[in-house]
Amino acid sequence: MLKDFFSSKSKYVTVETKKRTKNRDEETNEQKRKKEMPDDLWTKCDECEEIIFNKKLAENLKVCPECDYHFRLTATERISLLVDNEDDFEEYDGDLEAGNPLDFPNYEDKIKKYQEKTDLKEAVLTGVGKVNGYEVSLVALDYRFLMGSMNSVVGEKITRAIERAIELELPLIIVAGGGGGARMYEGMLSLMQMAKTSAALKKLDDAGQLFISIVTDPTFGGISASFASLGDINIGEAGAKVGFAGPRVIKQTINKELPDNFQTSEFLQKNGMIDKVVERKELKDLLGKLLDIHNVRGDDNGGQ
Amino acid sequence: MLKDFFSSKSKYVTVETKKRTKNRDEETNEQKRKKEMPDDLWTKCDECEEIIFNKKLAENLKVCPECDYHFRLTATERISLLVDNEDDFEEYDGDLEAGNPLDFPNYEDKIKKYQEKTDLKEAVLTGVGKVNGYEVSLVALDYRFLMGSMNSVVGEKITRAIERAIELELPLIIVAGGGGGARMYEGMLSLMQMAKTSAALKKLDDAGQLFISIVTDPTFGGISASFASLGDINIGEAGAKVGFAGPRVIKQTINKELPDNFQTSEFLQKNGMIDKVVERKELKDLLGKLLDIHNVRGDDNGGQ
Amino acid sequence: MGDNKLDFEQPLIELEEKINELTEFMETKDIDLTDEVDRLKNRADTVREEIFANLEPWQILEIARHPERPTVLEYTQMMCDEFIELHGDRNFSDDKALVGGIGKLGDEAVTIIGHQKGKTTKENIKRNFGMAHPEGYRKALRLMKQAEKFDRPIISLINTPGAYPGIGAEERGQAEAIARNMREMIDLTVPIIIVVIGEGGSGGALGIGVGDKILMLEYSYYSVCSPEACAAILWEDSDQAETAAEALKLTAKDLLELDIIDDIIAEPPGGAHRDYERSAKLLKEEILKEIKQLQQLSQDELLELRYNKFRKMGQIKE
Amino acid sequence: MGDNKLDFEQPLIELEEKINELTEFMETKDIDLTDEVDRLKNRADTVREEIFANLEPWQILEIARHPERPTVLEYTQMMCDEFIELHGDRNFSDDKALVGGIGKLGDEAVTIIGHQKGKTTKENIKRNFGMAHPEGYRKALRLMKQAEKFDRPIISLINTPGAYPGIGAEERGQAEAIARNMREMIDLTVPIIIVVIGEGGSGGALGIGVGDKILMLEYSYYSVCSPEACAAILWEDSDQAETAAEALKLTAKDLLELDIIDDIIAEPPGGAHRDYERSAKLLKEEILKEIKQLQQLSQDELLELRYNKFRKMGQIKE
Ligand SMILES: [Zn+2]
Ligand SMILES: [Zn+2]
Repeated sequence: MLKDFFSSKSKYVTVETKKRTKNRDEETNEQKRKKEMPDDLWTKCDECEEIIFNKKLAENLKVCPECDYHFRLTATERISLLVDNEDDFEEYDGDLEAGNPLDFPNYEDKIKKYQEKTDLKEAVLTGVGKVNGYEVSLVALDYRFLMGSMNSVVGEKITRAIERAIELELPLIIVAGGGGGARMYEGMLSLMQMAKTSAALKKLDDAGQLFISIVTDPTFGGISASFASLGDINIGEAGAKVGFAGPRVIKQTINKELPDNFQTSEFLQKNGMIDKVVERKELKDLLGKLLDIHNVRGDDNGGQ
Repeated sequence: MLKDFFSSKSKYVTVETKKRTKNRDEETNEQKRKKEMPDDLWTKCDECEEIIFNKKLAENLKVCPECDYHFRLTATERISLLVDNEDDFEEYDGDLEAGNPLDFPNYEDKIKKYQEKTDLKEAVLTGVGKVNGYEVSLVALDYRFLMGSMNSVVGEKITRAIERAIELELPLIIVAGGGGGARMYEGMLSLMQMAKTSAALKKLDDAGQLFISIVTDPTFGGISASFASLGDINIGEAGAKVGFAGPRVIKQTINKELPDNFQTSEFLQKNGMIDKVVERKELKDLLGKLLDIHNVRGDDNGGQ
Repeated sequence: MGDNKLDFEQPLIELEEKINELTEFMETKDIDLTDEVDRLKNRADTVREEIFANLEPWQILEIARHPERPTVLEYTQMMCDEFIELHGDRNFSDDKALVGGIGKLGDEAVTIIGHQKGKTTKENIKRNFGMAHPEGYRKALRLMKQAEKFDRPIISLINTPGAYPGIGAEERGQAEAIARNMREMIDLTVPIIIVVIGEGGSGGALGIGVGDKILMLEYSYYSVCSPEACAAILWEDSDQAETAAEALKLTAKDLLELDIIDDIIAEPPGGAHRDYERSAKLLKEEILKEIKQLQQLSQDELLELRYNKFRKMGQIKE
Repeated sequence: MGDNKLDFEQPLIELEEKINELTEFMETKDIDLTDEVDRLKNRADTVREEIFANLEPWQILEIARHPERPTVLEYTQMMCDEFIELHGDRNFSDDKALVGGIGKLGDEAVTIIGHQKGKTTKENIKRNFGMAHPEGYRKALRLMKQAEKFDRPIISLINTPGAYPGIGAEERGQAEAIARNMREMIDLTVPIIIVVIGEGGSGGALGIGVGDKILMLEYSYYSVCSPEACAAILWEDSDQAETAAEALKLTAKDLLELDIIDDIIAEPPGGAHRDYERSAKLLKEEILKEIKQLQQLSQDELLELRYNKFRKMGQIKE
């Protein structure tokens, strides 16, 4: 059933052959380092290097059938994965676009380039949809758009999604997939989005409403140090890289090798920051159960 | 000026030649191990073994002039040290006495023995007095009375002192000097005093009132794991042994030597549990400043 | 049952072995011994009743500590349709000796916390024999505050020899963590049901032990200190633990008389470890009954009753 | 001043040296050079004014990072009659890179928190160069909640290159600690004054940076990331930091224009490190002024204004 979300006809799914790079620190050089595959039919696993047919990869929710490596999902793929029916998903604020408030050199060009590349106006997709029969305010970041970094638009859209949850009395689910931190091209305006989103979450909290934060690969910097850490329940996708400082910065600072498993979902659960690590294929089912226990605005049958 | 509190005429002071034993675990055998001194004129320091004239020791607030070792104070000595004028100190509930609710073998005899030895009915002294011009609800435990352990009476007297602080809108100061934990002779009735006192402190907290907890040597077990840890401000007397489990139990459990400085006031400050470690001679002055900053019911001059 | 037999059960165990022998003999040899077996079974029931009706405190303590006694996570799985364990204190770590999560108990969404022991040595090492560190108490508090936010009753299942006495535990403030929990639990605006399901070891138990109702399973104990420690301190002889167990008044029956607990939950014949499903059923029924009653109260009433419950504890010479 | 001279101050420093030389010469040789010295002093004032009126962002950043810039604990001692540092997060540790305490600022009881740097290498190692761990942010939150309880205004003095990037910091939840502080600070019912007194390094600054008024000392900076990191990421060349400093709009003047901050607090001529007492006096006056204004507001107004302040931050294409 979940497999269908990744059928090629899906409105919100475009299974790409482009592979993510393993190390988020080198992400900005992604383009250069991409090994071209012979054609669009298969993908080489970043982890085990197995060649996987794209159809099979899509059926497996973009999880490597050999080594369980979770490929990154785009925001549209993530929404498709989670909602019961894509056609019912109502996107909001899809047209909001970044200005260039600091007149930062080349920023407009970059925005244009990523808009073309991703078919998104910005690094986040927000809206309202049903998850296992429960209507929720949904947010998904997109790692492809300037590493899913948070600028004024991303902060504003997330804040509005939080306000929407409050207004419509819906639970909030944010998938912090792709977290490049606060986007430097908008300077302090980006940094302050951390405060803005966290402040809005306080209002949601005061209203007694549920916020489930899902961290996926990669979630770092200003993303992890704001909304992504503030779930009533924090869920981590298996193997996702999550942390505050980037591993390269840490390595340089302490001048030591980093421990195995450092800054993964599993590491965060061990250290008390994440409630539960889940495989992608179990994610929607878990959300259904959590929504059920919190019994929020569900259909009568409460299920899928 | 502070020296006067320890003058021999003091109502609340009896400078004893009896020395504390170094290791709280062996405290119950205190009597046996006491090295008799030739007469009542001097005391041998437990720490540096220097012979100190009692008069000098009293003048120095029972702190060794050689090595700064802080001798334990009785509840009456502690009250004398802290209040502006002993004659103004109004004791409450001084007649409350333990029953023997479990019919625990020999418990009544023990109580009688310690009552005679200490001239107290129980292991705690409570009342209202002025500290640097500020009226406060004051509590001091006495290590001599069954190690200052908490039974029904101790829990009740402390709870009433908390309630008195609420009723009279006074700040609360508890000196957990001598903490033998929950007294086993009253079984679960003793243990539940931890919950009772902590619950009362919640009411004080809700009322927005100040609670300063002072931990002195020794504070362990059910004393440290209830009111003594719950100060708005936690102060530790220099060098005091403070912890949850007794060092002997820990040593047996982990089968390793304990680190230097383990379970001292200084150790607790380093580990974030205590706001400030002070020398005995600075304690009253610090309390005055804290009360002043919290500006609670002081005399106009606000000083001593 | 392996090597986990209790001494005082010996006559019962011998009878049960005899019954098993006869039944097997009957089946393999095709001889009808039904009458004899039935008589033996009746005898076993009588013996069991006699033994368990007159247990010494020390014997109850042995059942409470029985290595096959159901654990918290076993109870949650048996009692709840869905139970999702939630991890971590958002601070330092995820303590495996004190677990918690959310689930549905019947129609009721609840938060359950409790001390988790292991069954095997390996599990027990992982679970630190049910002895929590400060991060365990802080995780429990986090989950209880979460329960308060979502108006879920809290069920706290106590089963610990005590809070862990170790260097890290002292460094991270074992005393502070336990004290804070008690202070906060007195004021949580949702019903809190405490059940001692095995060992109720001192402050380590009380750190998740403040609530509206305090219940104990029939063969559990709750004590200010372990009888072994008590004997060692009083008589410098831990072999006198049985005497200490008697003196400390640590059984459910004693504590009901002393007004420390509110009720005793029956266990299946022979103890909870003899019949997991039935134990879970009895526990669940009792908890649901208490929740329903507490839900009749207004929030103010609930908190006032809870406060007064603890306020009046203690006995002083009149 | 030792080796801590800034390049762009060179002309000024040479003049000052010349003045010192002449003064000394005049005194030892008993020759009257008063006119010459006065002229040189006037010249120095003019040069100083010229230099400091036209500082590049990078030069401001150099002053902000000046090793002799007054630290938080120096400011608290100078500004408060009594200041008592309070330690610890009641949890794990006492972070020496993020300090706090209570004192009286004029007649006003206040809680002050802030990043503490050292002056010497030894001090800086102890203070971890003002880079806090999660326990620092948690201590700050504890002290702020305490301030709320006692209705004390909170003053938060920011001076950090950033939150510490290390293994322990990640293990103990640096991200969580910073995020939680922001969420809690938005709702504290007492006035909160934020002042960037030196370096305002990214999330590490913002972790104690949510309040009613955000002020910056004249020669401080506040930035989404260090110019060095920005240059390294954008141009793979950290030598371009000066260019990045320009692009990032990190000076007080820029941030006032961008509506990120509310006001700029003047520093003594040449920067805060040139005159500690005067710096403290200017800071204290400004803080007291803001507190007085904020105390005019009702609690609801205060919280609503604070929320809206952050709610409207950001600029989007119209
Ligand atoms: Zn693979
Ligand atoms: Zn000495």
